Amino acid sequence: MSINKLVGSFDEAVADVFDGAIILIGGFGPANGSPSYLIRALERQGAKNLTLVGNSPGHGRRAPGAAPPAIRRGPPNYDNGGILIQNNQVIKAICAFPGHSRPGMESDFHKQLAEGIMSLEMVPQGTLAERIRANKAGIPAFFTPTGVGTAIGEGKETRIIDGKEYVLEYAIKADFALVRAHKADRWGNLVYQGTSRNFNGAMAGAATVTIAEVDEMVELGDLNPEGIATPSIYVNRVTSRQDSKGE
Amino acid sequence: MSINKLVGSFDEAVADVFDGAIILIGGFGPANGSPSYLIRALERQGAKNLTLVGNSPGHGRRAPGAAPPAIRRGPPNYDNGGILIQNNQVIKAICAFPGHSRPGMESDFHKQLAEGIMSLEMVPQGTLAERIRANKAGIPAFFTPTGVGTAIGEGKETRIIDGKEYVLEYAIKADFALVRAHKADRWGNLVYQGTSRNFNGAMAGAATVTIAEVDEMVELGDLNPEGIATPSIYVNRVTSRQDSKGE
Amino acid sequence: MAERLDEQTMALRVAREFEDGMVVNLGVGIPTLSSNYIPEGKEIIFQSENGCLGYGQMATSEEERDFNLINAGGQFLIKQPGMAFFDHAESFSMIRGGHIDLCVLGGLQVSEKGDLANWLIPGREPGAIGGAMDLAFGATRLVIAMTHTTKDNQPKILYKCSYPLTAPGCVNLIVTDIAVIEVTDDGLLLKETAPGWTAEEVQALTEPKLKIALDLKQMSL
Amino acid sequence: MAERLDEQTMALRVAREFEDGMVVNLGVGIPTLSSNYIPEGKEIIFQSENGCLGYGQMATSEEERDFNLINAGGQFLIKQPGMAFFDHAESFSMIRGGHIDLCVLGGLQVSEKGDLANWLIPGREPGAIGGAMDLAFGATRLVIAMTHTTKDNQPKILYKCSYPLTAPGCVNLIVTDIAVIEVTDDGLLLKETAPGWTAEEVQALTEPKLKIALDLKQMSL
Repeated sequence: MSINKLVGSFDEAVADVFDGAIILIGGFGPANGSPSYLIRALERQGAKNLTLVGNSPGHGRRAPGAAPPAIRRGPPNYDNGGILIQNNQVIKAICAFPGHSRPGMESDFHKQLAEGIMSLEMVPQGTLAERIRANKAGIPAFFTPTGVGTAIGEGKETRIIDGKEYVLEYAIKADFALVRAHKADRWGNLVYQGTSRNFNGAMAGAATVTIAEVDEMVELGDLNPEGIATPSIYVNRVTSRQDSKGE
Repeated sequence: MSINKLVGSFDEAVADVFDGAIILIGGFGPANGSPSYLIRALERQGAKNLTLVGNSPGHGRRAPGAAPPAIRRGPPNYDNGGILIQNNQVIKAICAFPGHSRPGMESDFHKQLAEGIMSLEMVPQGTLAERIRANKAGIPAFFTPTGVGTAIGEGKETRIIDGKEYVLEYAIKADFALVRAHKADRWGNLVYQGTSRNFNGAMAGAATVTIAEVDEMVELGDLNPEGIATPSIYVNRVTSRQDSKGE
Repeated sequence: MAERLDEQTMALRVAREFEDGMVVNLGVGIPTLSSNYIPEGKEIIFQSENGCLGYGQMATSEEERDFNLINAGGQFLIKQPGMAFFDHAESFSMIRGGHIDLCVLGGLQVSEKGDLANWLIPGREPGAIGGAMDLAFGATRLVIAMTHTTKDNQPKILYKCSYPLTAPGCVNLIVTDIAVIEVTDDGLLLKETAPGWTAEEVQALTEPKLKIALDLKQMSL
Repeated sequence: MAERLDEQTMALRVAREFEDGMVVNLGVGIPTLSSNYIPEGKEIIFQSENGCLGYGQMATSEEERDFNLINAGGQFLIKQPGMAFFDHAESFSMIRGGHIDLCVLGGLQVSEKGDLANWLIPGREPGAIGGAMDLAFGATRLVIAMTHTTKDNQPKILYKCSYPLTAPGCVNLIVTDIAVIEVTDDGLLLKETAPGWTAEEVQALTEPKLKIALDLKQMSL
């Protein structure tokens, strides 16, 4: 048998996500870095009590009837983790950017936060990226300067090393990572496009199961071995907008 | 003025290395990943009491008259940090692989170690790579499983996190990094070739001053922005075997 | 009192801080505008925390917009020679590791010790800490670009920040719509005033006592 | 007593541990040889700690040798589809982070609890710890391939290692030139003997008491 990590459908790819899972979701703002098809599959799948980890929990879909923004704000077929919040699947967000309500786009996240349905762990973006990377790299905890003397550092262990104060931060032990890439081969090597790499590149390999959503599959050997951003070892399943079923 | 990190000569590139400096030197075994020209320039420059950090302190040059090995063991123009030891410039090695004496190739490192001229800090290869990366990334210390319950962990702070024991390891605060890459542009973006990336890619940016030695300079924009292994921000000076003087 | 500077003019003044060859990270708002005013003959390498180094021009038309090419402020970038892309972990290695020469952020409050508050107004929805905290801790030099006062004319430069801190003692320079103030070990030093503004007028809108630079200048714009 | 297996035959037995799709890291010596015996129809992704994933064939002539393509054992590799290159920090993220499914290392001593000693013989020049310690701590499954005894026929499988440890309790399986032994929570379990060897003969060259597997087999080679 030859290795082939391509999964036939988006639904199949997320079928084993369990209630209470901690899920890394890549992306940054409305850029083309959100694993939208996988997120929608997870919405259909319906797992509950999820913890979402990412730059932002996401605004989800616009309220019915709300006018689209004056400027097209996202790429085609775009969705983010906010639709899982709107579907009442999420109990916690670990993020750097909770976002705000804005006209025609009330934040369900903030609503559920106010109602006590959800909780928020706010993490500086760099600490978030490093806590994700730490889990990938087998580092359970590390010291960082970020947060010392602020609300973020409160209640955390601190230590002075070489005359400077640091806080101790822990790896995020995630169960699943949903990442968006540009191309993959059957081993799971990934390349990205521009700034759509963002958290996706940091999250691939940082969970027990990493599931990638790509634009297209290429033959093994087509990706330049010097320029593979995510080596295959970090990827468990690949879904393709061209080759996997689901929508 | 436009940015141009290319330095006119190898000697100029290492001119400010000071006595007592801690120097990262890239490479792994006899592969084409040793910044040989920079090492020889540092030999000419003569700074003393250096600490060398790298996978191996290096065997240096064969004794005069010793037969070359049956199989050609290194690429053309190859040298390693061992020549600095042979030149009595080094007082300490921080490494994973001290190497051994072998016929026709007595290890000056082991000789100076036995004589008490040099000291050795043995570090597991992964811990070494991570301690180097930590300094690049502004992480002063981190926990790792490697070394618990062994001589490497002895005397180090340990802690149980989620039921597993870890040792605390510290970033290596290096003054200079000498790295070998394949191509550079004038900003200092670097690409490598195959497994010659090794410690070079981890060390670039991990010292106060990073000096790269490359095969050739290319025009800004010639390197694929998706495949730049070392972004320019990590590189202070570039030397080129084609464009810099020195040998 | 004279008019206050508009955002573009503040951005222009901020850009005077750019030195040739610097790596610069710009926060959302006025800081971002300053990339339009790079001093003649200087080459600046802009870093964006979402994984880009070496951007410059922005897309100017809908057609040029590429959803794979944005900066952290959501602006659409254009490919340019020397660019490199990387992931968030690498990006914040750059930031936390002290590789950013200059960072310009917006501010809600700055204290006389250079403490910065710029992410959370108590009583509002939880704010966005984003990358600002790592930048404030990690950048070699931090410039804050903000209006000198709140909308109801209350000082934003205070003895002590009342809002939660982004980072203590991190600010090196404050560029406002009426003044340029350096944070020194001896307190705040007024270095420049906007055209038409006196040191006394700036002081009146600033809570801590300002020292006046011997070479106090009018901002040259 | 029957003959002991030679290195190639041990390597062949080691390769039986490879399962389809596994990521495998091979130490220097016998482990490395096992890459020549990948079971028919299985695809294995080999990782080398000096920054390569997905190698396979080795260079067979001087002309094929590329000094930019070696593995950690110093063997010259050949480019093959699916390969990826990366730096040492990334490589040991893979290793420390538990992404290596199977690692095969040589051994000087193994204890009945699965402690491994393979880097330092007291009294000699300081040994080379290399990447073995991270691999021993990080690999999901660790197989040790070694001769069953020292050159003067003393056991290398001991109650307790007398040499400095590489890692405690890390070994899952020991493949020697006379036997295959699994490390279990209840001690060492003899699973296979080399052709012509009895369980008693293997026990005589092993310090701790071996449990005998109910389905004890002769190694099929």
